[in-house]
Amino acid sequence: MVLARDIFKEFKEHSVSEFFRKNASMLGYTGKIRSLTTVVHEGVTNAIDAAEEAGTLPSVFVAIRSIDKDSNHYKVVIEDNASGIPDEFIPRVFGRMLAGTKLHRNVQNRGQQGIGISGGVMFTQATSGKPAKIITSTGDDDGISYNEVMIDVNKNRGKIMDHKRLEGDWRGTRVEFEVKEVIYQRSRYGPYNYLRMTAIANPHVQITFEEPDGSLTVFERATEQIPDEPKPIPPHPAGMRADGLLELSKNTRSKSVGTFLVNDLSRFSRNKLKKIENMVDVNLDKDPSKLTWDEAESLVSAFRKMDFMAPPTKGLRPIGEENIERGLRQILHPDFACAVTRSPEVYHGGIPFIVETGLAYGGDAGNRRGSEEGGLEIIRFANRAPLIFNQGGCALTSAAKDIDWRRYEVNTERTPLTLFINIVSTHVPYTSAGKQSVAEEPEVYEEVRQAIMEAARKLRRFLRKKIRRKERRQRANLFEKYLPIISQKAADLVGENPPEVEPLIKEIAGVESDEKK
Amino acid sequence: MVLARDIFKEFKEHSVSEFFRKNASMLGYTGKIRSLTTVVHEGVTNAIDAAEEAGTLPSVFVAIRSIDKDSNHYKVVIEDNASGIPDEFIPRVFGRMLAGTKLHRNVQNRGQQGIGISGGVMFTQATSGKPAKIITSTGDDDGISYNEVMIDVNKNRGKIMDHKRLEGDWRGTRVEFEVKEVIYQRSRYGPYNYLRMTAIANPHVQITFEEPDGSLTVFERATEQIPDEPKPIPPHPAGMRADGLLELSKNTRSKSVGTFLVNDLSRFSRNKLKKIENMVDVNLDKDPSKLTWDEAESLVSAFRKMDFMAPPTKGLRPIGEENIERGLRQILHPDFACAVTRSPEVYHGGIPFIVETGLAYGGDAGNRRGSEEGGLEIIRFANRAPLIFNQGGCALTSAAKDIDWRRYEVNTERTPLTLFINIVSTHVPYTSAGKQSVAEEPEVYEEVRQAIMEAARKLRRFLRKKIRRKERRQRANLFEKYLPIISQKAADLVGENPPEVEPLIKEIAGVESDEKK
Amino acid sequence: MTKRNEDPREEARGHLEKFGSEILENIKNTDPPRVKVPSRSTSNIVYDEEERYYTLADKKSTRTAANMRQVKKFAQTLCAADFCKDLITSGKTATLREMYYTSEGWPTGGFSSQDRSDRIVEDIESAFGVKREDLGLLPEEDGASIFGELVVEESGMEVKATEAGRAGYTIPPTMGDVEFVACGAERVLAVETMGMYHRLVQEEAWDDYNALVVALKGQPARATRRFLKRANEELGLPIYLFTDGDPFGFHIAMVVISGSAKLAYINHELAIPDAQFVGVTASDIEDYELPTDKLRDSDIKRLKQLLEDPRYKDEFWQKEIKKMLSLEKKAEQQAFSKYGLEYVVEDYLPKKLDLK
Amino acid sequence: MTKRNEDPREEARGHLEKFGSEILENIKNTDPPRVKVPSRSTSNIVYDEEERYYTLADKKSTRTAANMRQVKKFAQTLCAADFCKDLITSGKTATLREMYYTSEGWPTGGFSSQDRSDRIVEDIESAFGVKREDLGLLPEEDGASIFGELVVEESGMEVKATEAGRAGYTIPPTMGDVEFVACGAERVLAVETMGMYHRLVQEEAWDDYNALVVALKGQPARATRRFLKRANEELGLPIYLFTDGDPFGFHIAMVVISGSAKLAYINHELAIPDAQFVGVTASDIEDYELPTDKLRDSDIKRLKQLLEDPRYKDEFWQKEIKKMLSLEKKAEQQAFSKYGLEYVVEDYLPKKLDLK
Repeated sequence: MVLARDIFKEFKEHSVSEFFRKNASMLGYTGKIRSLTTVVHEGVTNAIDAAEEAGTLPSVFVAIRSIDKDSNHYKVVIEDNASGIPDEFIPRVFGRMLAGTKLHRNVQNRGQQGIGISGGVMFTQATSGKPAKIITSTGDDDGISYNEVMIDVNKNRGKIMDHKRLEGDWRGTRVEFEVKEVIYQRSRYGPYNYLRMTAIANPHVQITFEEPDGSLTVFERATEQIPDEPKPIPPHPAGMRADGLLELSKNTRSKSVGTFLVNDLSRFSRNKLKKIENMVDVNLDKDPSKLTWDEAESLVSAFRKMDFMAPPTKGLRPIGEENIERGLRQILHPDFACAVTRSPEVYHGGIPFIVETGLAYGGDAGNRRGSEEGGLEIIRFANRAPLIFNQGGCALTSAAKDIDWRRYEVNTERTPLTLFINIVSTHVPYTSAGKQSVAEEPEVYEEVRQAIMEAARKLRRFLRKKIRRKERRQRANLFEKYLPIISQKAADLVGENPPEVEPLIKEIAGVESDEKK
Repeated sequence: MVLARDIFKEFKEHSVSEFFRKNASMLGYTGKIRSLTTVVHEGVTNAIDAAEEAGTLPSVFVAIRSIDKDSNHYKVVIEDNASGIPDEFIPRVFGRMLAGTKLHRNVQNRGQQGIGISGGVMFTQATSGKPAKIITSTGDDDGISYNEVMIDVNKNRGKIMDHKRLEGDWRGTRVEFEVKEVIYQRSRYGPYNYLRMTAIANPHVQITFEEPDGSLTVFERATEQIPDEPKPIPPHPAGMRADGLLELSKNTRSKSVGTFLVNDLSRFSRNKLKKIENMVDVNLDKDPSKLTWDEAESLVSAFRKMDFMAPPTKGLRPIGEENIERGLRQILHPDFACAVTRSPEVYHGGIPFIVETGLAYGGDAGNRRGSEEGGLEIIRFANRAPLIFNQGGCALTSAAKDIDWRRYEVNTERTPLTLFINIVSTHVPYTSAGKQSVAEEPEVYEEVRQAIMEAARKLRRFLRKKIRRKERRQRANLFEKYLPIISQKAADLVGENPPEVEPLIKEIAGVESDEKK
Repeated sequence: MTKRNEDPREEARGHLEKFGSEILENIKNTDPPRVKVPSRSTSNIVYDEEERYYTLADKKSTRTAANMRQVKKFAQTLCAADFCKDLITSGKTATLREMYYTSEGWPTGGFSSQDRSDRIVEDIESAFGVKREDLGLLPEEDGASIFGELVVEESGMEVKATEAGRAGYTIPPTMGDVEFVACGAERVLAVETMGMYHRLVQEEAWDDYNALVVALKGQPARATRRFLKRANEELGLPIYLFTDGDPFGFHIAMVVISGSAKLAYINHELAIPDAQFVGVTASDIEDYELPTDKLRDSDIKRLKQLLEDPRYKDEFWQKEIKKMLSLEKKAEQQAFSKYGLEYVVEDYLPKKLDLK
Repeated sequence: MTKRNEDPREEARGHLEKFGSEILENIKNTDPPRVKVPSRSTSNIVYDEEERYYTLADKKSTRTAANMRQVKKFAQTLCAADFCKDLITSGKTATLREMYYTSEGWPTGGFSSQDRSDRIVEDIESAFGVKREDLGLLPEEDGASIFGELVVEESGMEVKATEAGRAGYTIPPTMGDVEFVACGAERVLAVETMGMYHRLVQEEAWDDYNALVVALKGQPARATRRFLKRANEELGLPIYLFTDGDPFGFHIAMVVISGSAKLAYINHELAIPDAQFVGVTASDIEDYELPTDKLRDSDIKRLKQLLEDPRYKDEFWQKEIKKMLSLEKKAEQQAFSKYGLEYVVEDYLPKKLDLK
């Protein structure tokens, strides 16, 4: 028999970096094509978020350069025109997981979990053994900071392997990852399609892309308007859970439970406060930090019996119908484009979200892969960032597939149609840390369905109008062709000469009797 | 324009507990049925591992008690007979993620990532607001330790909310989780099936299960033999990557690269050392901690050109053919059972694994759900722990489905057959932290296929023998019945009386002519 | 021997000419040409409890040449009418398939599929209450074979049904032109399969039973149904139907008796409400311990539909269908061969026909 | 008019009795009863270049009552042989289906499906070189309809094919018992569809062409093939085959000409290597601009198989099949109606038959 003290000699604690190093696939580093796209994704996401936070129109340069083709060895460069990063934060931004400016705030960002860019650094050192190069300048007089960064996995800390100051007058950040065990391909899953999709969903961003063969593609911006900066949103009472409320109450600056509810929750008016007073046996004057679990539970169950306004949109940053249309037109040159931005809704835990959809018909839209002629292409986004992998298990996909497209004059096998779906939220319910697929929360699924149907109805109006125009042209021809035959054959039946039919043609082609069976 | 210093004022670091609290679904807490099964799973896994580490035959008691049926409020109790836990480790074991006795060792355990049981505590406090109760004793004279534990999510630390010493002479640990937002069901996805599967794969474990309606089920052990304790295994050179080798070289006690390779890698003999000397431009006498990335890369690429013995099994703990058969017989009472334990193999990164399969035919085996009569049931395990969810995306399932079962006399819709698959490894390649589905590593997929086919061939022998036995019995009857008819009808054709046919029957039933077409 | 009234083909030609002159009238008045066609949609098909067959109710739809979606079809209808008039005038016939191909040469252009040209024919049939056979349009297939004491005249030629060979006299698609000359039989026994037909001919059952033996060859052709109808009306013979004991066999018999929904517009020319079913029943399966097949899922589904069908509402059918469902078995008419080839002729049928 | 040799049914009875006495001999000598049956498996079916039809090669398999898997079948074979002997003796016939049901009363018990009882019949046919018709076993279906100057005698009754009604004389399943009495025609024109048959009868083409017009009704029945074979051999008439221009039509013609692989054991009684194909060809589709349908995938697959088939090896077929594949179109024989109903009779066929 082995005793506890012997067993627990082995007890050890571990860092989150160590965890993700062993479970790199959870971050999207799985497969040679996908790993490369993941590196690009993390860099570009950070770049756009940073530029927006800095209030500049994002211009992003991405290059993938082949170092040694046989050994699948590439250099990935991503450069932004954002605020730059102060030296002291470099090891933490690039070398520490679960660290960032975002996780603690209830704000919508593309990045969300403070893992992404450090994951890129980790993948770099794990495959090529090289540090990531970080060249950054905040635009002040100190010039440009050149750094080589690695992660000390055991400690979850960044290590600066080299640091120099360079001359120059520039603001922004450039990262260079030297990676191995990846493959560059221009497939649906490769960086090219990733950037094309990013350009559609971010019409204010300019992306310049250099491929390994040296060819340069510029995805021009379609608008000069920077999206409004997202604001933190207090949680919404609907669907809130007791533990969430308690967690909030511990950190509030409010002095009483009553003011806490009004100040720290969305859409909780003084009016509601009066109502809830009679519904629960909780002293609303007490110090919120003294709130007990049972009190929190009774407050939450009272919330469920009340009606609240939809959560405020100020923290959410939808692309907007106009800009989605612009993005679709700029990149796909369709015959028709439309977009829908729905009102905000809440899913489980009081988390607000907005669903946006767009449809592009004709032009370069539709499923263009292989020899197929057309068909429905679904492009998915979360907070404007493309979702490329795990299409199968995603609520956005399943909502799109469950639509009866025939009702909207669409043949999913043939119609050249691209369906754009973007979910906007302070906390997108991903199914895994790979962030490629949205969980099937019932409220989310339903909103996506509604948003698709709304856009599809607009498309249907266009398609029907198109059909009607064609019909009017055919109409006159029809009567001119067939009425003389009718006249001739009726005369043949009787054995007479056919009468003059012109007056009848005039009569009918003017006022079509629309008698139905 | 916003300046960097303003942006980075917001920079913060976060705990891993906070991360998983926001992403509970990544740990399997998703859906009311699955969440309950996940709690039971984490508790039972810990219990069995603990008993085995302590060298005692595991006896696990599991109870699910309804506290308030309407509000889906249950208490889950899991009690083991293991070594108990010293007081000072309680907050760390139950209140801290990525901590445990396992993660750092290259050892096969059911649990693996040091997250599971703390996840149970977090789920408890998030749904009911209650601490988890931990009653434990190491069996020494101090009596029994009673603790109420919660997690301080922001710090990833356990907090002892209450602590008492109780009288008593007992060794073991009992945990009590009071959870809400779950449902108890006796479905394929519920705790009952989970425990039944656990009993099959762990014939040395006795499980006593009390359901909410008070009924008690005992899954008796089928063997008194505790599996050998797993040993740490050095990594295997095949498929090793440069970063893994470097990581090892930093922590070795060996003085030279040469001795490091021999001591710290599996199956790396002196002989191999001589071979590699001529293959690489690396000074094998240098201090291993001075090894450069390029040197590590050239060593690794040399490994790939060499042949190594399969990795040692001593660290892996397969159930073994005999015990799998016992488990299947004990729980399913089949007409036939067989099992296969394959030799160890290596997948990407030098990680050794073993695949085991078993087949049970007849009795309670087969897919018994609904009105169907039989058909193939697939039960999946990883290191003996049942995999219940995400059946679809799992390499074990797809390997089983890709078999052409008809070749083995099996009709997957009708034959009453249960297929048991267990993958044993120091590091099972799960597709997500939910640990319910094995990734499609090519080497793993192929081994599973081979293992299933090997077991299926045994089954086929049985089924064919069964058919042959039946045939022999029918043989004699046949000739006795039909030869007189032949005689009679031949006589009718000619118009004679039929001749005596007995001599011919004797002749033929003795020496069957097996003439073929 | 009742004589038939005036030549149906001349009558049909009259209808077509009237149609033509109405349309000429419309055109001269600058009115959109139109024609009323009884609706053949399910909702307009009703079971007439009094007549005991399916018939069309009163709903009619108006087809007009002023409707964009109908003008081409309207022109095609006139072309088809003129084509039929030419057939009648020249005394010729054509198959529906031939008309479909001929339409390639029409000024409207051809039809995209034969379905469509067939539907135009149905429109003309139901609008003017004429049969396609009288328009000169014939199905491809011949009708049934007949053996027994019957003499007919067709195209000026007399044919004796006992002297046309062992395979019997074959009902031509042009049944409308056939005249009954003489009949020595007292009843008609129509059987589902050719096998049973040859058995009855071979055993000379036609003579023993004093019957015309008719082979329906599965679901009977329109010409066969017209023959049975006319034998019943003009010759006054009772009709007996001997089919397999399965839902398909029941259906074959019932279509002869009460008509099909699909041909509701013409059932008054086809249905024989007094025809009698003497086919294999579920009770027979039990009483004779017949070799059976298991009911398939589709059989079970079909039988359950029959239970709800107004044509099967009487006690006999309800009892037999329910019994078959509970037996879960069906049997063919040839199953009586279990007791020898002659059994069906010498024992079973005489009992069913009350000859014993 | 050539007279046929001795009664084939008596000959068949002789074979069966010999079979019985051989087995009795075996039993008396305590030898396992056995019988040799030519193998009908694909590997034993060969195309006889000289005879120009499919025939069986020399491989035979021995069925023995000493083999556990064969003894029941062996007993059933004897029951079937005895059943056939009784049919011949009593001058009766039965269908294969009737035999299947009759077997329920045999001491061996019945067959699990009719396939199996049919296969026993094929065994007896090929083992002793007799046709099933001569064993008293008949297919259910009647043969083709015939119109033209032909007089036959069956069961002591004379039948004129021009006086059996417009639908013509129907070839009975018992073709073996039919004797040709007189024939005024110079050729046989066999057509695939009933529609074309009626067209030719209506336009009196049988008279113009001096031909017997025969409706094959799709893939012809065995009785029809026997009729054509005997018309060719006994009456010395050339046979012309007019089918649709599609792989199925080609196949119908070729089975008449060279026999099918499935019936290789009996093709010497059925195949007519000199019969001539005058059906719709790919060249006709082009030359006459016929209305067509697109080839389906299954058509294309079938045509490619025909290209490899030894029966289609000559230049004519290779050219036409390849042309059809490149056109990707097929056409029916009725497609000539595009030019009016009479066109096929007045223009197309006379050219093909060299009558013009």
